[in-house]
Amino acid sequence: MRFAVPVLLAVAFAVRPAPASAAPARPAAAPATTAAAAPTTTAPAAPTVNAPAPASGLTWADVANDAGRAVTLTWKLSPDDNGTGLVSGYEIERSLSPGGPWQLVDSTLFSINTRTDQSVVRNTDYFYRVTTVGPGGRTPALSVTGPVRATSQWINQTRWSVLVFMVLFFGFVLYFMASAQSGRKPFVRRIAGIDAIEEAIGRATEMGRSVLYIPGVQDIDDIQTVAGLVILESVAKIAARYETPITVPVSYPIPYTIAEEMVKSGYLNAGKPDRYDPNSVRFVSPEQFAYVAAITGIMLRDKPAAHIFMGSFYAESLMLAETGFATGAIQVAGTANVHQLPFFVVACDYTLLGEELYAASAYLSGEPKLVGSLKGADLLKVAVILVILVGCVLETLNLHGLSIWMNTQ
Amino acid sequence: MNVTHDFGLWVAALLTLCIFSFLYRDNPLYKFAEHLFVGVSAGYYIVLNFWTVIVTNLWDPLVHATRAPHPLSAQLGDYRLWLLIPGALGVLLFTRLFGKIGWLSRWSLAVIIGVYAGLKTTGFAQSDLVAQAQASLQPLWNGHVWQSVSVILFTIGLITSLLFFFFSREHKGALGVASKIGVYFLMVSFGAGYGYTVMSRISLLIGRFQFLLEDWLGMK
Amino acid sequence: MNLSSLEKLDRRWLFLLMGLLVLGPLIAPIGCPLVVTPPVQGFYDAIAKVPNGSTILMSCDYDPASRPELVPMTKTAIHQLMDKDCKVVVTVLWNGGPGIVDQTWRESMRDYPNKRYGVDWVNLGYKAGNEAVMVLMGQGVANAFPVDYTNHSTADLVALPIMARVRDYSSFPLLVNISAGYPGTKEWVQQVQSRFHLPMVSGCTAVSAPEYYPYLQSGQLRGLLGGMAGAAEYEKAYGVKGAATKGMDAQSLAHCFVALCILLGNVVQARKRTGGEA
Amino acid sequence: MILSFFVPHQFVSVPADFLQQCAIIVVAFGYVLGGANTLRVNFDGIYKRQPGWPYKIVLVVALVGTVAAGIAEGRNWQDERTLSMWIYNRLYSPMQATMFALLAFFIASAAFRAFRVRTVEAGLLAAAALIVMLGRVPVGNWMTGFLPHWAQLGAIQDWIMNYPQNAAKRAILMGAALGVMATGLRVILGIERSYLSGED
Repeated sequence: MRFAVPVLLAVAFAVRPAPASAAPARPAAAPATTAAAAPTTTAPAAPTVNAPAPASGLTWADVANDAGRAVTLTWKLSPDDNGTGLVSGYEIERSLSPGGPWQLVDSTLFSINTRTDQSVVRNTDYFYRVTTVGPGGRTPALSVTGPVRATSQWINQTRWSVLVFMVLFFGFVLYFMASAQSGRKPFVRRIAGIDAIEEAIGRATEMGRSVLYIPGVQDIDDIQTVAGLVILESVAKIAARYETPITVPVSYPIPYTIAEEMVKSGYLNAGKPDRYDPNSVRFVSPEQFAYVAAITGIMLRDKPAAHIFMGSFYAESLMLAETGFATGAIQVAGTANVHQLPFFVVACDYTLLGEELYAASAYLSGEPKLVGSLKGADLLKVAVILVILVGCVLETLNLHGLSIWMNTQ
Repeated sequence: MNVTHDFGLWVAALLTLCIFSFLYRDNPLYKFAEHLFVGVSAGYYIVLNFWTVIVTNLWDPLVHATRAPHPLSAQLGDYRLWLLIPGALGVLLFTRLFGKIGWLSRWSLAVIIGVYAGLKTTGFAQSDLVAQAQASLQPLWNGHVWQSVSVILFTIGLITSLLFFFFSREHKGALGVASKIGVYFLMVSFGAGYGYTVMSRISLLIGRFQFLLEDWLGMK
Repeated sequence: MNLSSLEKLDRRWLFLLMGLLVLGPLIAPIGCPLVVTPPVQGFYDAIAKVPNGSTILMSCDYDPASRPELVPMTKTAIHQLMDKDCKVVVTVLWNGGPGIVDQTWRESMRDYPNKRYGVDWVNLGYKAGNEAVMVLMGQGVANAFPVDYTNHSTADLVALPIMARVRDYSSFPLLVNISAGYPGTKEWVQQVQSRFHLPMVSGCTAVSAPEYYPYLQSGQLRGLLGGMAGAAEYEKAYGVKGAATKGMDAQSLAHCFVALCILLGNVVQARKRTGGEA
Repeated sequence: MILSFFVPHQFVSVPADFLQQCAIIVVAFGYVLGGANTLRVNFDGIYKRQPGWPYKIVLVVALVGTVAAGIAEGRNWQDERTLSMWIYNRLYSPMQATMFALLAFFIASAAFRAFRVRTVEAGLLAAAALIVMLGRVPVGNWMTGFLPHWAQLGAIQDWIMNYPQNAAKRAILMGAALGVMATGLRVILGIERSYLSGED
């Protein structure tokens, strides 16, 4: 199944201009003096306190970059809202016609003059009014604002920079993949950690012991797990070639199903499908520490000679690596979780750092197309470095345009 | 000392000790706790997914949809009968249990992987690439000598560390020097990361000991 | 000392030492040197400066997961307030919190047999709604919390006479917030401190402390306790050796021990190298 | 999914959200497969009397018991007094917390063994670990209390975390983001040669 990314990208450019967002509000009709007299009818509860003067100047703006789900309302505070306690807050009411009926949608405390109504239906005309509430009573604004309408936008304006970087990246990668396919094999430097994987499996074979492969403790929604599973296929292939048993305990069910397929296909690719053991891949438990308990159990009881950790790891990294070290096995780890790298670096023989984990499958397979994608990533790295250098210089010169353009939401 | 009479606390405390016994060596007590833990936690996740996803996100909305006036009119967060599609994909997963038609489950897997690959690609491009690069655009000179030196050092560290991850060129010459400096920064970072974590790990141990001493043995 | 035996040291000796170093201070505190830092002194002083007998609002926004860090500082704060004869109104904005908060209070109040629930303190329990609750309390504390944790009506001044002293935020000269995250200190500062200018102090977990330093600098927080270290310094300022001091002793010893492990490992290494060359 | 990131319009955002819902639901179905595998592997072991088979009975009983209790107790299985919550509070969480606490011990043994200064890199590693670790407890500041403020361990610790540590961390994050994008692209285009792309 292929997903048609180029088509998706093409659609992304079919941009319509966003509608002009802020419409001018109607001018507030009354000065405060006339208003103060009006609402005495509403609340005679506290005879010594007058009802507050009304708020005025209610304006609205469609919330940008959404699918038409919200409207932001702003008003001018009541002149009585000056900390004397005459105003306790405001109520925002909404209606489908300028004459009501009015429905309360939100309220605020005093001294606040803005609210976002997130309960609107897209492309519907509304009318709003704001009512000032105080101990002396309630005073509706003398005017109604509307029609107010929330609309969808076709492009998120704040994400242009991300789009540019993505298009650049996809362009680089596709270019290098095409050029690799036409026969120019791109160069890749040696990555010691990845070479160590084969070495570790070789040693397990010499010792007549098994290989333990851990594809991380996260579910499939973490791309590190995907990377770990892709590497598993190559590892299973090497293990099959050496006829060394491999054990793969997996934490989550979907990665478990995929891991099973990967190991099977690895054995198939090595030409030894009959040697595949259906019990080699096991589902354990999504609970991180139960999973660790089970793995340390396997390490101590089955004594595999090679431990390969590839994927997303959290606090358990040190526990796995230290227990593994005590059994004397060769350990190769790879993760992109920055906080766990120190523990792997300290306790394992080889560690793949961050991006190296993602590069491993391309490196192991040696397939030109995959290697081409590494080269594409390298080129984007150069671009990012240039942007950082230029950006720092611009910032030093007090020019903030680039930084603002890259500020996304 | 005022040892608790609560049966549950005793169970919890004894299991705690069973797991601590692993520090001495692998032993039957630890093995018991380990297998119990795996069984209980796997069971807990199955129940959790049953009630919070299958029932809440699939069954209830479907029952609701059959009573709704327009069973196929979907809107955000309310997909009505369209939810039969993921239901069917979920059931397709079970074909794996029956050898021959097992390939059908790959459709379901393809949907999952496709969705998350797409989601994460853009998510990371924004939060970890563009946003991080944006945060690195700092004025290299702001009038304070020490702060400016720090920022310049930061920028050098960032760029050289990035160059360490350069795959398509041999690390020789200028690139070799830069990536070597990058490695130094990475090492300082790893050491600092290690030291930084010590505190929270010790706190956890203190928490466990406090549980044993106070809740179980009743020492205040 | 024979270093070659250190070279082959069974790591279980390290485990044992580590365990003892953490366990020891928890049973018998040794009192490692502590310096009371300005944010902690600020916390202590803010409470000390409140007139004796005033009514204080204390929001305990955490659940059992943060117990080692936040319960000790809660206890010390309770003691400092009760020594000053203050009346305290307790609220909880975390779902899992009321149980542990109530337990903490009842344990601490055993030291004050003359103080009575409903007269000297009240636990209003948990209320869902995060910032909305804070805003609602501005219109009246009893509005936001119609009943207390023990299901007494907050309007019933016979059962809860303390509520006669409480109207809204203007009834309190100080807000004490103990927070483990959201909702917590940040929200109290934004929704309440900055709007009602209610003086405020905060105790929080070590992880979230850096996020609140700006509020300290701007004066919006009069004081800040960060994690177990903050709680231990507060205990020192108050003059007791409580759970946090013990915990901090254990913490310090363990850190020194890990540092020693690194140094020892290097001594072994250096000796091996010179020994090999000789 | 990629499109939906840039285009907030409902024609895109609603199907994208729907696909995400689909993925969540299908993943939940996967738990049945996982449970089935656990039962099969363990029954196999018990039947063949593999070493440690009695423990496998513990595992199976714990698994089946937890699921049975959780399903039987219905929608309110997470109420305060259910058997499920007892299992969670008295079995699950103490064991989880204790496993987590074991890390404190491993942190010491790894420190003894692994921070040996053989190269410049290893020296930087060990020095940074020492400074940050001691700078975070009061003892560290007490030991260097005679120095001016900027030279105290706490201040140096802050500086290391904010500058060199942060720089390298950011570089790893950015590199990893590129790795994610590359892997995502390879999977989506179906060139990650294997089964993942749905080709045999």
